Amino acid sequence: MPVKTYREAINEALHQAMAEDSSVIVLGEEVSGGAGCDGSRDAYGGVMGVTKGLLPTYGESRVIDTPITESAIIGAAAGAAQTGLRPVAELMFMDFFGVCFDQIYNQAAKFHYMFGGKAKCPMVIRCTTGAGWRAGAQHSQNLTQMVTMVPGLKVVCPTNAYDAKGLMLQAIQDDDCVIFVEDKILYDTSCEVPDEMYTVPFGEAKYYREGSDLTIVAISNPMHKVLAVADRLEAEGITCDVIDPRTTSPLDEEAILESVEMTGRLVVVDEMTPRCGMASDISSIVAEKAFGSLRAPIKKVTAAHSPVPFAPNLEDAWIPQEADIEAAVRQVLEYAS
Amino acid sequence: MPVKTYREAINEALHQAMAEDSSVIVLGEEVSGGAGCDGSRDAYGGVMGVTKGLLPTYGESRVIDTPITESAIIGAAAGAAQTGLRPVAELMFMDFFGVCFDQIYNQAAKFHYMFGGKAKCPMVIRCTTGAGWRAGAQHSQNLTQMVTMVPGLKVVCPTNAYDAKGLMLQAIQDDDCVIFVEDKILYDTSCEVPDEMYTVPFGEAKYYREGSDLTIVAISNPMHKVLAVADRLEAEGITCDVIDPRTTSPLDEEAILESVEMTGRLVVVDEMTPRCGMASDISSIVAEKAFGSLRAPIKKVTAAHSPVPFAPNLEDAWIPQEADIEAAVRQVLEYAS
Amino acid sequence: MSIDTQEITKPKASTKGMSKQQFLKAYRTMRTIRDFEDKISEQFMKGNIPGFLHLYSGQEAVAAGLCLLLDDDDYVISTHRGHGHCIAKGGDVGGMMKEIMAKQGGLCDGKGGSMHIADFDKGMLGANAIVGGGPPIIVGAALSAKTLGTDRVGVAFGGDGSSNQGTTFEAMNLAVVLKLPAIFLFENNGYGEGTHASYAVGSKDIASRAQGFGMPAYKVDGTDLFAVYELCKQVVEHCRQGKGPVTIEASVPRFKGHFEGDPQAYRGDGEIERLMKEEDCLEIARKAAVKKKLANAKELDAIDEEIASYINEVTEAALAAPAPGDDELLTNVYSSAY
Amino acid sequence: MSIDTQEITKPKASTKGMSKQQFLKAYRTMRTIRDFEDKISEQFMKGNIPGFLHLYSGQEAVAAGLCLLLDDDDYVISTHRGHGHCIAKGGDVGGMMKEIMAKQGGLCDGKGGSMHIADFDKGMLGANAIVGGGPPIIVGAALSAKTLGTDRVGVAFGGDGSSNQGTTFEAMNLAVVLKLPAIFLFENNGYGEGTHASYAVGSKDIASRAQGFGMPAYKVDGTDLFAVYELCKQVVEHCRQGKGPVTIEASVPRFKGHFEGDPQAYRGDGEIERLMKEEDCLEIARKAAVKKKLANAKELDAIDEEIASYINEVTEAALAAPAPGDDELLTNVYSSAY
Ligand SMILES: Cc1ncc(C[n+]2csc(CCOP(=O)(O)OP(=O)(O)O)c2C)c(N)n1
Ligand SMILES: Cc1ncc(C[n+]2csc(CCOP(=O)(O)OP(=O)(O)O)c2C)c(N)n1
Ligand SMILES: [Mg+2]
Ligand SMILES: [Mg+2]
Repeated sequence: MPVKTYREAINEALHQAMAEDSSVIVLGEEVSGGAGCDGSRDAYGGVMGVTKGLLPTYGESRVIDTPITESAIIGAAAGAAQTGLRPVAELMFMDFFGVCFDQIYNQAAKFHYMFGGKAKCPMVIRCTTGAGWRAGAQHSQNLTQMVTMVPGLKVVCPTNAYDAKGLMLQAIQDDDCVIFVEDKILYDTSCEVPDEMYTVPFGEAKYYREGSDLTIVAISNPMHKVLAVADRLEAEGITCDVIDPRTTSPLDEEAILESVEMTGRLVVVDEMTPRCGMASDISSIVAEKAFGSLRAPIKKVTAAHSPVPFAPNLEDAWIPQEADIEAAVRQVLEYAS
Repeated sequence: MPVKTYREAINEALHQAMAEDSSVIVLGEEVSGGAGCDGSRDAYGGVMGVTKGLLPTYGESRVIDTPITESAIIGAAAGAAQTGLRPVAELMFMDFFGVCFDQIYNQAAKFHYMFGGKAKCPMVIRCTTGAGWRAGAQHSQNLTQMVTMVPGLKVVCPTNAYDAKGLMLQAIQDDDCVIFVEDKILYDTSCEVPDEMYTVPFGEAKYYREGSDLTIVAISNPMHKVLAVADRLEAEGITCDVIDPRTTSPLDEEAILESVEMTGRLVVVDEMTPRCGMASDISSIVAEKAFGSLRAPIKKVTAAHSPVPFAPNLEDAWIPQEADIEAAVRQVLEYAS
Repeated sequence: MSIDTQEITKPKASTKGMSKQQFLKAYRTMRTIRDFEDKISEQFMKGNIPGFLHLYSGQEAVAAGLCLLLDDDDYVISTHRGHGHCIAKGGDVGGMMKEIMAKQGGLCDGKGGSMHIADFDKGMLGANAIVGGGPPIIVGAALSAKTLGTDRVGVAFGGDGSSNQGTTFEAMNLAVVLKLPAIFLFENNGYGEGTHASYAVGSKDIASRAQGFGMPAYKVDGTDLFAVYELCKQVVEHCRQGKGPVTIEASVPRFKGHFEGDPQAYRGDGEIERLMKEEDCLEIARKAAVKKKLANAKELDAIDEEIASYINEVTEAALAAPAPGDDELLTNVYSSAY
Repeated sequence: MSIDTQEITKPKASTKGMSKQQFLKAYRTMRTIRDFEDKISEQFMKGNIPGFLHLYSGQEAVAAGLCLLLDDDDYVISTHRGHGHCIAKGGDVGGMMKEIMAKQGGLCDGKGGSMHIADFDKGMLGANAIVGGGPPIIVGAALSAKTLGTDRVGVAFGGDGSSNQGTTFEAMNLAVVLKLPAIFLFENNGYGEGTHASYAVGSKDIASRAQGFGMPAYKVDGTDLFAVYELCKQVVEHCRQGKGPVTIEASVPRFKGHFEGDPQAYRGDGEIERLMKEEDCLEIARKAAVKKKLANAKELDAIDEEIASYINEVTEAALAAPAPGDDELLTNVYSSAY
């Protein structure tokens, strides 16, 4: 099977969805790039290169470069979604929720319910997340929890190229507003990705590893650090269930609960700040629904309670690292219940 | 001691702070009301009447009516806070975070850290929350979690008039950006409130009741339903620690952990949607730090995972009610560990 | 059509250009709106309507005049003050009444209420309780029209207050950039809650500010049905021809409080009485039509009576209808599997 | 000062009105900025600077010309492209270099970096990585000035791209409504990343759109230090006198990519070479000054040399400085007890 990067996988999904369904459009800042300029069009194909090649293929009426105007971008996507299109809007960085959040959580998320099921809002908001680029406090945040908490939204955070393609195709054919969170750090990672179209269903967790001593749940890029830790532990004879929910809303509670019921121990890892994050959310679900099986405290491994600092050493300290994950895991394993 | 309503208590705090410190200003939509009109000024004194009388006393340079322009209101408050004033900005409904959230979580919250401690942002954002007014999906939300998660912000949610005054005076003299969440349902509730100025410190929970069988933590208005339930249970000989954190950031973890260490059982109640809310947050802290004391699952009692519906019967079903709280409490008490 | 500031037009009332049939349709719409608002005001006082009501009384000519030119598959989006827009766009009046009373059969199944009244079958994309929430969305509807190659137009109704919101400005610029068939129709009723437009709108007026964005903008006397219609005819045509967005600023009186129950201390002495006497679009339209022999008083009286009883009927039906089932709380949170 | 569209002024370059001392100060500023940017570009290539760099090269005359008229206690707020504004406002260049290299002694203790460069002692309220983030904040600084009765002014620097953001529009309207001493200075370098202003700005230009908001607005050739200075003199005075906000649109070239490393495929053939040849504000200023005998080439060469070695010095110092202590991660999250 061909090996593709996470970037290529998403790009391919967009290409295929646009080829198959003429109601799919892409809009956002620099989604092609070069609008109004003397040089080439499709100059960027998205600042991360994810939408590259769409403009030449599908033209300006379906690949729409916009001014810097996030509220209008998301609002326009929501309005277009209600009136016959399937827009895929790009928000260059998830950090920019703040300049368009009303259109996300008060509008797109609520149309279907608020209007008694008469409105549909089949749209995707692609956005990037992830620290480690030394991009500072306003370009590095993972705010997945801010959308996961919103009823009416679905939230997808793929951790590998295969899932990225399948989840994107699912997102585009889904009839709700889907927030598609791309971890910048993963764009150049690759794995086997079929050329054909396929979907990965929402709400179905993926087991990266199976084991019996501990359950580790991780969201987005930190998953790869978890895997490194889990593999080291395996060498010591400690085996873990390593679970990637893949979508935080809907969340595959069942997979997590079943695993904890067996292992009795849970560590949850994300790259969000610690208060009211995904780690809190998942931990609290388990503390309510699988309490009887728990044999140790539920450990959360998250970023620090601070804005993302610029200096590399500070940013690295801010980000949950393998050592933090390993320490948490050992603490949980060593807990004498 | 004089009895005052929650509304009056906050109004009095604003009056006293403005009288004492000429750098305190108030700004927002209709904070006086009647700007540019032929009729009376101070026509509203805030749509909830909380800022009534400030304009006549302190004049237009310190009580500033604005257009409908939330990003500019919050941004202006943040800029004023950096340059010598102590603004108290009003956001009519917390639901409106979406049209100004960047200025809250990316700007005001981050200045101090991002600029290496050289910027200060002593400002208060007053906003209202709470369902039950049949105000629909965009005017009823409790989004306390959305700000609690943001490092750099402090978040205050008083449940009675006494606390409201003391916390407001603390908020105004605090050097950080404080989100002051007023529960609409509480404006007409009253209790004894001293005439003098006093502060209630942040991060110190209040025990509404003391008991030994169970700990109940509640945020904002649901506290009053918890008290009704706790009092009914007491008649049956079941006693509870009922804890009001009063500020969700900073959170008085210690008070909660200490109580759970004693009671071994916890129910957390809020009026937010269930994912990544305050109930999740507090539950997860306890599941991590007081696990050894826990003798039963931690139950969360929250609103439903849906937008707030308009119809009274549906809204009442959406809101966590006494019956829901009581059921959760009994389940936790009956759990055989 | 010009974009020079000097030529913001204020067409004079004249019945020419409107057929009798059109006039009667518009008059019927206006009367329906007025009666509807009066009735829900009364029912609100009786405690039969939960929540908040923002009434459209006094502004009827704007919705009625514009919507004469729209088809069911054109789009409008509205504000918290949305009943008039919904009725004018052909919304189901009985379903509206039930919705506002939170009853089964309501247009939004009782989940929306007055502030979210909508009728998607009629291209009415909903009242919106966030000031400035609508304009970005209508830009999307206009984008659909352009992308799908239809000649539909999208209209964002907004108030003077909403004209100051950043989302509104962004929508205007994006509509210009993408040359979309979008109409920004600002009904300037003088007030955003209790703040006057002369205070909150920093520019000379709403139209000239919109014009600065690079689109044609017009002012019109919104109490004059004929003037509104005449202007909108040009404007809608302009949009259907793919010539890009247009702004209209219509001056109207607000007969009621910002919300039902508003004490309105900010109003001038006798202001409301004067407005109701001098600026009642229904009276103005009726007089002009009768004078120009577009209709006679009897016909209009008959319409008035017919509508009065129609509104009574839908009110009785709504009062009699049951509340939504308690089990509907969690239906329709998502459109597809969750 | 007029708000008629026709009178948007484009003052002609002329050295009159600027003293020799002022010119030398401005020249020194411009040269410092240019050398600073060149140096960090070089250091970035060497891997000595983490993160993203947006360089101000080519736009120096704007910051230098305006800031000649500002005192330390006036306020400016900047964008992601903030080095030039910080230097012109008197920011500590050594502290900037350390900040950008994420070192101890950096102006933001290494927590901000290039995109958040700030010097509060000099009234520089920070670069801001959210496009449109700054204007609402500067309105607050201007509000402080008005409320506290000082004659300070607040300047929001912004790009052509930022002029389309809703927050920017809101700030402009609020400044007009409250009649605040705020200057919205848009540096139109033709590009927002790789999108041309002629595409993204729907209106005729940025200035006329601002004018529609009800404030005076001017266009100026931003490659001409003297023109910038002359216009800003009037504008700053206008603000100090309490006459309300003003917008300036300064046209400038962008010599570099949007960010360092930008392949710039969207640029026209030979465009950058032409811009660097024809629109270099440093060359233009030098030529005009020498011609009008405001300074001689030798003096300017001396400044150039002095600054080159100054920039080398601060670079060496920054390279040698240690990273922030690992224990600083959680300091300064809050200003007061938490
Ligand atoms: C974002 C936001 N800010 C504030 C409000 C509160 N609010 C509701 S209506 C209104 C006034 C709107 O004025 P205008 O646009 O003139 O409409 P009108 O009420 O006159 O029809 C305000 C401030 C809101 N609903 N949404
Ligand atoms: C809200 C927001 N949207 C998008 C971006 C990404 N971005 C950073 S700079 C930039 C272009 C800004 O253009 P302009 O305002 O002209 O400034 P210039 O780069 O030309 O100085 C964009 C789109 C951002 N940082 N913030
Ligand atoms: Mg109005
Ligand atoms: Mg630019």
